[in-house]
Amino acid sequence: MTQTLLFYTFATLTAASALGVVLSRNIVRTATCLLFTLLGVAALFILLDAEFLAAVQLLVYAGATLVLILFGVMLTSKNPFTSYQPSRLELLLSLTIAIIFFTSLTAAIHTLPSPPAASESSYSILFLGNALLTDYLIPFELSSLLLLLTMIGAAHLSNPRKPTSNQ
Amino acid sequence: MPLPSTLLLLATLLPLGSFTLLLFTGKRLSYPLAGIVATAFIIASFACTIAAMIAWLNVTPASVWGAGKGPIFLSLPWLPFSLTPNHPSSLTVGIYLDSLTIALFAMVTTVAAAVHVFSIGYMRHDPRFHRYFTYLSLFCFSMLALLLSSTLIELLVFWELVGLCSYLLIGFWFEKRSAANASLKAFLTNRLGDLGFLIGISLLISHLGNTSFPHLWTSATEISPNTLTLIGILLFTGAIAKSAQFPLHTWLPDAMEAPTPISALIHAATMVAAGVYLTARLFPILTPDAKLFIAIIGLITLTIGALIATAQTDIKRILAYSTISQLGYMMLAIGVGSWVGALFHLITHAFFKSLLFLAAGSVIHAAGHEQELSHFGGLARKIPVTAATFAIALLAMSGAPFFAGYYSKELILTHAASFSLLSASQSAPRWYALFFYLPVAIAYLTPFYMTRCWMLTFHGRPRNLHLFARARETWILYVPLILLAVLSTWVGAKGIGIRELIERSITESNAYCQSLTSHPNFSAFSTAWPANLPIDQDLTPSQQLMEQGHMLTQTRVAYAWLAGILLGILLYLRGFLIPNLLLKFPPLRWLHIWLYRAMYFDELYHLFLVGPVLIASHLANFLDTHVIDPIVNLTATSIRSLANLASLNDEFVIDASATGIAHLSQNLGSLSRSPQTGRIRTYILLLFTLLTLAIASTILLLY
Amino acid sequence: MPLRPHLLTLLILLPTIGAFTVLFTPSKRSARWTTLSFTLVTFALSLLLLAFYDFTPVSNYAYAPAGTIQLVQRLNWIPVFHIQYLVGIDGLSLPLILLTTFISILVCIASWNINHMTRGYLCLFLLLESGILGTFCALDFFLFYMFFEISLLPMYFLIGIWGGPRRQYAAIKFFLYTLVGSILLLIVLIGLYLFSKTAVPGGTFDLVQLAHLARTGQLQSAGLTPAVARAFFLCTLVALLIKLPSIPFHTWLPDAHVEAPTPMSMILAAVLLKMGGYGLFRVAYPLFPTAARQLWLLVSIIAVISILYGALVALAQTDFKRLVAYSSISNMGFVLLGAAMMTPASINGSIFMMVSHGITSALLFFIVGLIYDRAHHRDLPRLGGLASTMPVFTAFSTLALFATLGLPGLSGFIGEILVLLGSFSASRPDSLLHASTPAIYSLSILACTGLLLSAAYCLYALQRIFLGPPRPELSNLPDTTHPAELSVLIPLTVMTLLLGILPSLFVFPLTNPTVTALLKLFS
Amino acid sequence: MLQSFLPFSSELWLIATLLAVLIVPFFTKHPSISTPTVALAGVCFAFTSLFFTDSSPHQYFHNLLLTDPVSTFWKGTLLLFTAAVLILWFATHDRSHDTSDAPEYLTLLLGATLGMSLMASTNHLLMIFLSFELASLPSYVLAGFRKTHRLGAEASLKYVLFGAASSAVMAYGLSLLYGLFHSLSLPVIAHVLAASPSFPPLAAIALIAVATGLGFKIAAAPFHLWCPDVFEGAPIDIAVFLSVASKGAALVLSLRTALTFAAAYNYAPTTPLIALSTTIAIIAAITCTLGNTAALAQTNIKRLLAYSSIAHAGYMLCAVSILLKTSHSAPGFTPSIASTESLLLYLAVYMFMNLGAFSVLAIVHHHTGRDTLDAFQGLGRTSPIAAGCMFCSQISLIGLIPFAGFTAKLNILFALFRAGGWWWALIVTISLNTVLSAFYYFRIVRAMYFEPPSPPNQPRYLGPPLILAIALTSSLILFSMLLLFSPMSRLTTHFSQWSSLTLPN
Amino acid sequence: MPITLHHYLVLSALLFTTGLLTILLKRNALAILMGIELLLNSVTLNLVAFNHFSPTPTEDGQIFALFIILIAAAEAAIALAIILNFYNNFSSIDPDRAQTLKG
Repeated sequence: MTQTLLFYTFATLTAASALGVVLSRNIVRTATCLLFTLLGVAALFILLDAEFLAAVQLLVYAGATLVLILFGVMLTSKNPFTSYQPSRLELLLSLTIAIIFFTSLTAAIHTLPSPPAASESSYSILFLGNALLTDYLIPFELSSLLLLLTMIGAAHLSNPRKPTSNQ
Repeated sequence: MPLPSTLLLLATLLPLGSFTLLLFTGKRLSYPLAGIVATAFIIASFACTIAAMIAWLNVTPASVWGAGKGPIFLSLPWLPFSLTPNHPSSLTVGIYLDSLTIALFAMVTTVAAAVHVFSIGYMRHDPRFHRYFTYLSLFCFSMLALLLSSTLIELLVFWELVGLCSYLLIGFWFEKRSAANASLKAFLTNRLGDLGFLIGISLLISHLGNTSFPHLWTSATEISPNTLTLIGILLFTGAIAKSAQFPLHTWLPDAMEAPTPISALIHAATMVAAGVYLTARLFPILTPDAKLFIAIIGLITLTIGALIATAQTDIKRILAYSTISQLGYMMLAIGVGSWVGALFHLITHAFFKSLLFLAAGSVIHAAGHEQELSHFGGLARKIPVTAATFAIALLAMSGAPFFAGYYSKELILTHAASFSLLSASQSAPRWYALFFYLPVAIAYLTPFYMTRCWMLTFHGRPRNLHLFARARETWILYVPLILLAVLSTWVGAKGIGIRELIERSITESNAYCQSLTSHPNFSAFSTAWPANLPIDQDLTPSQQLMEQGHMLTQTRVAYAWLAGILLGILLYLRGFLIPNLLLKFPPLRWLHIWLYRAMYFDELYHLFLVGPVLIASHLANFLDTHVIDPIVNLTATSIRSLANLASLNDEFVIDASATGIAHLSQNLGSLSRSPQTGRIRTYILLLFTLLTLAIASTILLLY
Repeated sequence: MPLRPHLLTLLILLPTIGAFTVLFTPSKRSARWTTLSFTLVTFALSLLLLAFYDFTPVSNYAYAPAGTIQLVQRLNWIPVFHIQYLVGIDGLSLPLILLTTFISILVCIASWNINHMTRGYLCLFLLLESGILGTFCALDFFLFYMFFEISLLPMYFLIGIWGGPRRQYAAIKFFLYTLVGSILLLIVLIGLYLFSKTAVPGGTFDLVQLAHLARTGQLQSAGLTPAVARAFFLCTLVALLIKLPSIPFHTWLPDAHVEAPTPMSMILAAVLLKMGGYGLFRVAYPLFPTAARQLWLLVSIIAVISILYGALVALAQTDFKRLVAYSSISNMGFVLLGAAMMTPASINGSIFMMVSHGITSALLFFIVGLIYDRAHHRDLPRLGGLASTMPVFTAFSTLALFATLGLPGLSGFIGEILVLLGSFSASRPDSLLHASTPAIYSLSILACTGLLLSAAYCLYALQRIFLGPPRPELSNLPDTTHPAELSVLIPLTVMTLLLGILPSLFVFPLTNPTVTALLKLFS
Repeated sequence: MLQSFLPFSSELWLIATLLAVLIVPFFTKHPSISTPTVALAGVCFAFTSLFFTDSSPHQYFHNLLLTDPVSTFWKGTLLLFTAAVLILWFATHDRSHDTSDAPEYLTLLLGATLGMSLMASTNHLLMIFLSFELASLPSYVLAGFRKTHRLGAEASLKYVLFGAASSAVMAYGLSLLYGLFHSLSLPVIAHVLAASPSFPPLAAIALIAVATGLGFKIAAAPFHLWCPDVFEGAPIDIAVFLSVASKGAALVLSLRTALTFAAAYNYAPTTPLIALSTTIAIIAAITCTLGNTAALAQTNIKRLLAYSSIAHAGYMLCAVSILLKTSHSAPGFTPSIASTESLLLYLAVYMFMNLGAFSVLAIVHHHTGRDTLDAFQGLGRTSPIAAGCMFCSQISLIGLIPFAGFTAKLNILFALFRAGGWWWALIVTISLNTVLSAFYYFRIVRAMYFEPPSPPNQPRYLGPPLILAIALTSSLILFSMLLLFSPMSRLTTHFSQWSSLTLPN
Repeated sequence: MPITLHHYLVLSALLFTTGLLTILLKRNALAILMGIELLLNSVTLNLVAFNHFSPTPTEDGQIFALFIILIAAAEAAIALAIILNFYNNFSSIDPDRAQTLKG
């Protein structure tokens, strides 16, 4: 019961703030709403017995990615509170797409046979860590490479002082 | 190779040699050398012909060929050809030589020699003198080869070659637009006829495989009579064009643009008679229906030719129409079964008509290339030899006794008479009588218009004094006239035994025609007997009927020549005075205009044949440049517009949905240049739209 | 190394070698002479072929000694697909090879006054000759296709760079049309190969073998059902009709001709078009004889329409070159008709027609070029009276035009008459087409009408250009007495006459056994 | 464990090179020369190592990675191509006043190469996504590598936004696949799906989502929109890199995915398989038609080649669509072999065609500073060798005999023919498109040969010798491919053996 | 009513949809980036939920989710750098300003 209640609470939080992301016209507000969405998802992860992921979600997403984006907002916008108004037709079209998308997705989800509620899994961080360093060593290492590349790439692009001259 | 054939082959090839010689050296041979060379060659050719004739007539009894014995028939494969995969054979060329060939060779070489001599005088001031003789030699070769041909294909080759020469010579003075046009017309008209000829040959070959005359005669029975009728008519189409028969006669008067000696040789004596020759050669395989057709065509032709001739004022055109009319007589003769008559008339006509033309040429030469009768008058005083020879020819043509035309025309009319008697006795339709009475009527008309021509040219007061003053004649012009004048009399018809020669030809080829005459379907082949009438008996007119016909002819036409000439003299005694009075009378005037304009045949052709073809041609051209090409190019165009669409779709289609259909409809054109292009958001919008659509449709499908 | 087995390869390669040699010549002059000598040697080689050729082969569509196809050289090229380098000649290809090498010499002479990028021009021209010779020699379908395509590119450039004002349009039009054709051919090629795979282990591209597979029904049992065969036949037909060209795929031709430089017009009309006609007898008919027999009516209707339509359009032209181009369409209609009727005479006639048209059209286009060189235009209404100033030229032109209209004694007549005789005899009960007599007769008669129309446009042109009063602005044009001009005009004229008078001297002894062999194959 | 690394020595070489490139500049005086040399050497070593590795079908690292001849072939092609791109970059790269860009550029390029090579050797969902991103992320940066270049910035923005969105969609699809089948291994998923009596709608959605991601990478029809913009904005060497490497990797991956499902269904004409195959075929048809038609109107050659690359991706997708065997198929026809060999051959040939075309473009750009059609005017006279190479590439791109493009297209047509049935429609489409494409390729040819140089008295030029060498080599290879048809064909047939089509052990 | 997989999936679908809407409706590159983060969040939610309700004892889903988070972060970093670069060139982060490349 608590589970249910918690689920609905966090689900509502997530959904509402996600809608906030869409609806808010101000980029900073959008970012704030996104933060709440991320927090809600993290909470849901806990409900799904994925505490480690929840932590990662909080640390990486809320802590790093979002802050990064906010920095981006600060760097790029002279007036961070400028808002854009989508045109009416654009709005209509997007909404139609969204509704159709959501409807068909839910319809599809409902054809899925509902699996029995999972028993308490024997899940632990240890298990996850083990998997990462054994079975999933390769992706793990590759991701480090990916991050390296990301770093180099981002550094190259955002270093304004370095002259570029290729052609 | 038997001697006569060798000699005739030599006679044929001599002009070819002359042609080759003149072709390459003609330019260097100044006047009159080119003419003399050509003349020498043709005279040599004439000599060969005479030698061949002698050899032909004096054969040993043991010989299989010779006069009255059999033809010389040689053939060589020319084109390997097979009708079906399993029957390889080949188209052959060769020589078919019988008495008829000899007779015609003699005629052609004689007239040609006369014309050559005449031409040296006539063409002396022409800058292309050598070219004239080059063409002339080529013509002589083609004409002689045509006569020597043993197969229809070979005949067709030379048939077209003489057409080519005719084309070249009609357009000899090509600087004159009218000459150029006339040559075009002549060639095309002949080509039209040749089309039928070609189709006929093709049909024959597709049935028989070989078109040599003996083969045709022996195996024509393999073809069904109806097809054979069709083939006969188709083959005759060639003759219609070449011999200027109705309805393809209109080229001949225009062909008078050619130098006059050419008219004498080609358009009076030889080439135009080739049609008659062809029809005569085909005679055995012509079905009665085909002959009926031929007879009717001949009948029409002889009538309209004579009628139109009465109203013409150009001396050469009068002669041209008279030629048409005379050729009509020959065709009629073939139609009614007077094989000998037709060929006999062919030869006599060749003599007197070439004489007429040469005399006219002499007149024209004397008159400084003036041909209109209205400029002549009284020329008999200045060019008496010409006037006299013209008169002889006139008499010959009118059928005055002791002149050449008398014998041949009488023969034709006798046959026509006996045919109409026969048809009357066999209860054929009434109009069959026309086969006799119309030629008879025209026999009255012929002397009239010829006399008209003579009177207006040679008699009376000169109407153009300037012209009259300069007129004169030279020996080189009148020597050939005299020669031909001699031949236009009794000498030409009886003296050299032409008729006998022709009659022998029948016996020579009879061996081949056995199957035709004995075949049940093909009996009664000798006259134009319609197939739908019952055949009671042998339809070859009996001796008795022939005599009746002879009597009839004697009574009806014996003095026709006199009547016609007298009428002509009376009417034209005072030049144009009396006729002009008569023409005040409207029906006569209308008739005169109608005939003067040659019954409007040219106009009709323009309306119904030339016009439509030209229209079709321009239509096709329009179609090609404005329809077919665009349709094919449409692919390119549509691809290009597709390209615009496709390259636009990035911004166009999506923007339209994004920024509104209204915007789209307002300025569709400027949309492509719209600033809102290349937008990444529209790309993503499209991405999600398609994704959504795909998912939604899949869900709908799977439910 | 014995020459004989490599003769054909040498023949095909020689112009290519020449093409590369020309690129390294020091001057334009030497380039020209090099080209000329290469074309001459190629011609000599082709004459050598004639010497090696057995004129009385066994009339079977098979390799010598069992059949007509001789001097065969066979090498494995792409063993994966059983594609061979397979060349050989028979009576079908040899006349066209001779024609090609002969015309090439004259084209080379006619190109003497090309001064713009001469080396490139001559190089491309020699490559083109190689391509054409390859097409005529190839007996492997793939090889045939390859040469068929390869010959496109040089022509594209030759028209596009050295052509008239609208050369780019004409070049791309030419290219795209023929490209469409070759793609259709490619589809057939692949399809047939795959069907042959069922019949023969590994499949085959060997045209002769394929023809025999088609004949024995092995292809049909391999899945080439009559419907598919018909579709394939139509694809092939369209590919070849584009090349031929025939209504309604002809519109590239007038443009290509009008824009192409004179020598290229010559080779285009004289030889390139023949690849289409050759393809009919080498590919379309032997591989799909049944389909061809079923579709004879369609083919012959196209042919007859081509004859009449081409002639009618030619009649309405005012540009002399366009007129000649349309006359080509009309003439090639006879080739198609001959093929459609499938009788010995008609097919012999078709081949003869190709050779003859090759000669007369080259002559005509050269004449057009001479007029253009002198008068600087080809507009019929603005020409006239040339006969009085240029008698020698007039003589040649008259002969060429009369050959085109099919005057007996000149080469055009033989082809036409044979095709017509053949098509009439197709109505015989023992012919291959079991078709109704009226249909055959009416088609043949309509085709005959084309002769009248061809006479009309030829004489019309003759009259417009040469007859009539001489025009003052054209009065001082020099006559064609230059040796270079005569050296093109005279050989062509002599050939026209020779073929017309003695048709059995050159072509028939070659073609007849082959045609017999082909017909054995069809029946 | 270590043994398992051996088959991936080429990847290891790439990683090592990547790291070396970062370090080398600190030790040399002329980093602008030494780093590219090191990179080139590394790529060459990687390429060479392929010859010593076992390419027989095997799965490694708990089925995360696999080797099979197809992946080996692809890696070989890719590495060769990367080497060429490196040379191209090196030759056009202005080394005079900028030295410090090289390591970044090379690292990113090698990283993307690594991603692309891994894309071909996995059938594990996680690895698919990871390698996908490993290939994508550096490419985003590379597209806008010239920072001050407005077009580059625009291109990379478009690329990253579109790419991120599509990869997110793909990730969603992958998550659904995992959820539905409780496995990350593609063959397992395929077999469970094939064994299940019904087809769950979510699976369809998942597949569509995955297809979106792949479609983005291939730049297949509805997802191609980014492609021309990015190619036009990106440097030439990156444009050519993306046009072949990125598309090729995605195509190989698509083929692997599609064939895995087809194998699970035993290539039988069942409804899901028919639907899959038809969808791919339709996308292929639309892609090539769209690419070709859009290319017709282009005057910028880079953009034109971008559209042409879309069209060629369409041709290759035609090969991918051969997934099943019907009653119309030729006897002895194996769909997997047929589609694979035709795809591989086309890829290899396409690489050379694009290298030729782009390198000539680079020469022209280097000389004139433009990459529009008018820069090519009169090239036949100003730079005959470059023009000749361009001509070879163009004719080959059209697919005309005697060039390799014909061979490649012929192979696809062969495969389609053998498949029979409604693949006829694709044959017709390809044929029509070939004609269509001739229109615009010939515009270049026409500009080069039929038109005078645009400043009339342009001096003759050769271009940087290295690029010319690439162009010449490509042209020569293209030209000789018809002669090498047999070995090439044998090679591709040899490399057309799949591993992942069977269940993992 | 117990919370089943469906609840999570629907929530995830909702998240995806909002992310989609964000991408579509914002004319700001950064907001679009946020939308993409939303999409990826829905993916991780999906994966974790599937993993939770999975009958098999493995933790593949969570691992996958972990990598997704990681990749999302990397992608965000790259995207931000690119957006900054764009901003440096165009003085705006409105993606609609990027219209030089078209046609």
